Amino acid sequence: MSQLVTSTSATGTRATRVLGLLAILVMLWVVIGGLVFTPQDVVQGESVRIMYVHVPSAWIAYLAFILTAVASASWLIGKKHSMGFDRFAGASAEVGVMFMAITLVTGSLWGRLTWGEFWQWDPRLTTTAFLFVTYLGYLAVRRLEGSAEQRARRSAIIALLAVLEIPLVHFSVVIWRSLHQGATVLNPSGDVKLDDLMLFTLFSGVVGFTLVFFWLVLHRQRTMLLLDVVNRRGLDTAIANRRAEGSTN
Amino acid sequence: MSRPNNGRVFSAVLIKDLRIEFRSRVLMNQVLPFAGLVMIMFAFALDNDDVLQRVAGGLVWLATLFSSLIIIQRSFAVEAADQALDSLRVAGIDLAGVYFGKAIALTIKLIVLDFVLLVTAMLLYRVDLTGSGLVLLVTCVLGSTTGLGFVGTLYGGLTAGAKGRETLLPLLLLPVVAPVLIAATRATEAAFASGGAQTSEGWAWVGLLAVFAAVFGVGGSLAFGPLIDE
Amino acid sequence: MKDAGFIFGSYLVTLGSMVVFALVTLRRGRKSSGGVSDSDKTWL
Amino acid sequence: MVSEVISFVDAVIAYDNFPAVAGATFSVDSGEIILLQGPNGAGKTTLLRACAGLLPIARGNATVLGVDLKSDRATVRSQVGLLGHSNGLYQDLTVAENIGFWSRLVGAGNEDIAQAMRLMGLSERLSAVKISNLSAGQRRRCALATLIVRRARLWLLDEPHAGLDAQGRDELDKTLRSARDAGATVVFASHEIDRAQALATRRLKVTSGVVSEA
Repeated sequence: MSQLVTSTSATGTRATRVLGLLAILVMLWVVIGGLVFTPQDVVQGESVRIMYVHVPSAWIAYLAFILTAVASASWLIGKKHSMGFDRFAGASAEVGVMFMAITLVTGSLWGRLTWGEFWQWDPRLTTTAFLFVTYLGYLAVRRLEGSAEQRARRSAIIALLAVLEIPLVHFSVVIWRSLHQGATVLNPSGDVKLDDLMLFTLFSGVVGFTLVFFWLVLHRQRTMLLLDVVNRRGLDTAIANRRAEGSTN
Repeated sequence: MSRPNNGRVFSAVLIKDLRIEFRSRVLMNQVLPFAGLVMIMFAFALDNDDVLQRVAGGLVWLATLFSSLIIIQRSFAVEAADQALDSLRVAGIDLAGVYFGKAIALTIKLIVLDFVLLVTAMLLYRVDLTGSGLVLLVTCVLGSTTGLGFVGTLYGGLTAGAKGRETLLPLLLLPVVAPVLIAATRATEAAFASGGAQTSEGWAWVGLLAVFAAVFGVGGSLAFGPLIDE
Repeated sequence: MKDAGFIFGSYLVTLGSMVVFALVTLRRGRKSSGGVSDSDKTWL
Repeated sequence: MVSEVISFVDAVIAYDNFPAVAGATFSVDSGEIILLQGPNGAGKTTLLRACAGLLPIARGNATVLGVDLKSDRATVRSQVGLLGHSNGLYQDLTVAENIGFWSRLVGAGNEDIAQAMRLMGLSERLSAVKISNLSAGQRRRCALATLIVRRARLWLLDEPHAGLDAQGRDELDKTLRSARDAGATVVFASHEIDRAQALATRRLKVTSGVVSEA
């Protein structure tokens, strides 16, 4: 076997393996703690257990989109337009969209148990749904054809426009509901009394999901870099071929 | 060669776009009938005079959004057909001027569209309009069509010539214009006094429309050039 | 446990998506890393 | 005044992973009329679009009118006129309106419009006809007229003779020569070998993405 095969994980390093191991351990605790050790809630009953995965995934999704915006702005402002920022923005948005999907699914399962309905036109839920669709659009823009720089510029601008859009959507949805529906707004975590163990589990969830997030983004970003390099190599070969063709004619 | 200035580019593009519409009459002969048809279909689907009266505002703005998608596509199909957009890019002219020219042309078309839709709603859905309601309604139409014109031109330019633009444009545009749909609907309901709404309630929503138009007017003029650039 | 389906379901969805995303990413990375020399892998 | 209008050194221009121009090293001086010669798919169109600042340079170096194409394509664009395979005209507008649109964009006057139309042999009668009702050759002339009102310093023409009748070709050649006399530089691709060679002051051969002196 040649040297190329020696590294078992192409995008992995010792650091990511440690990170991954830590993530698995923490997640194990979150699952066991969330499903077994923690007590049920006085008001919500067993359904409070969904909180331990729902709340962290929402939190991480928002973190992901903030990081996408920061990386996009860095790409635009930076004189060198470093493609690393672009790859990070893309990787973070992809992972963020996944966490947002998890948030929506677990949230509606929890809602079915608590409210008796999968969906409520609550401002927070509605904004979250819009955020999800907006970043699906962002990912679609990343897939548009064009040069690498063009793709980076377009998607960076779309990411920053999303930052303009989200507060406007949220604000309008908030007053849309408050003017007409009065106080039917349900606060998803408002009436929960968390004891120490429950708080600790929720906190571990946030930590564990953050570890998972960074592990995924690191690997995704490196995969993108590998693909860029492969493409660049492909271009080099193509240039050499075409030059040879052009000189012999 | 003199460096072209903004105002000249703006007026040239605005006049050009309106003239093309005047010649081809796509809005007149295709979009307006489509929008009117949608209003009639709503009546079939809901089949209840009281409900129609109550939701008339929402239906008008829903029909506006869907029709605006067609108008926006058309506005950039004209540029892409003979690759005039390439000529505009090469010309090195100020693209913010192009942006405002196309946006205002789009706004004017949307105003015509909304005028027809609102009149249709008043006739078909039997809504009433008071004097103060009319003032509110006109302001609301101006605010929301300006906002839609800005956002539509921005995302229309991005998707012009792209693969799958027919589906990409709605995916990008509809979430962004949700505030316009909400605010314009509420303001129109206030103007129509649907469900006992007060005219005064509508003005707060018009404020939101103005903020939206201002934000995307500024953001769009900065973003449009880099977005359509190759 | 009451409502076990919903609760286990939400854990399954969460962990499942993470694992699938991780596996797909690792596989894509491994597939394209064959033609890339270690000097281009800035993280090594 | 830059005497070297175009300078390419080992420049590569690629679409995704296809190097349409794989290696271009050449320079063009002010006042030249350059003919790009080569078979279809050799990279002539790509080269012209890159010179107009429409395409990024993937490898190597390229300057046009003294401006680096890698860092500042926007400045290049304001000083060149590109006529591609498409004419860039609005089908629903008349000849006069299309030319008028461009003259308004760049701040040219009515005399400029009249002169451009006269130079391209577009009669008064034609000026009020919609582009969609014109023949291919007439559209071509109209497109060239829009370039004339823009008073570009560098003219990049892709198959300008295509679709023109004999008279139109003569007029085009005359226009290009007078543009050159007025200080413009012309780079064009053409399959009208005899006519093009008579017009050109120098030729460049483009073969499979490689540009060399003919």
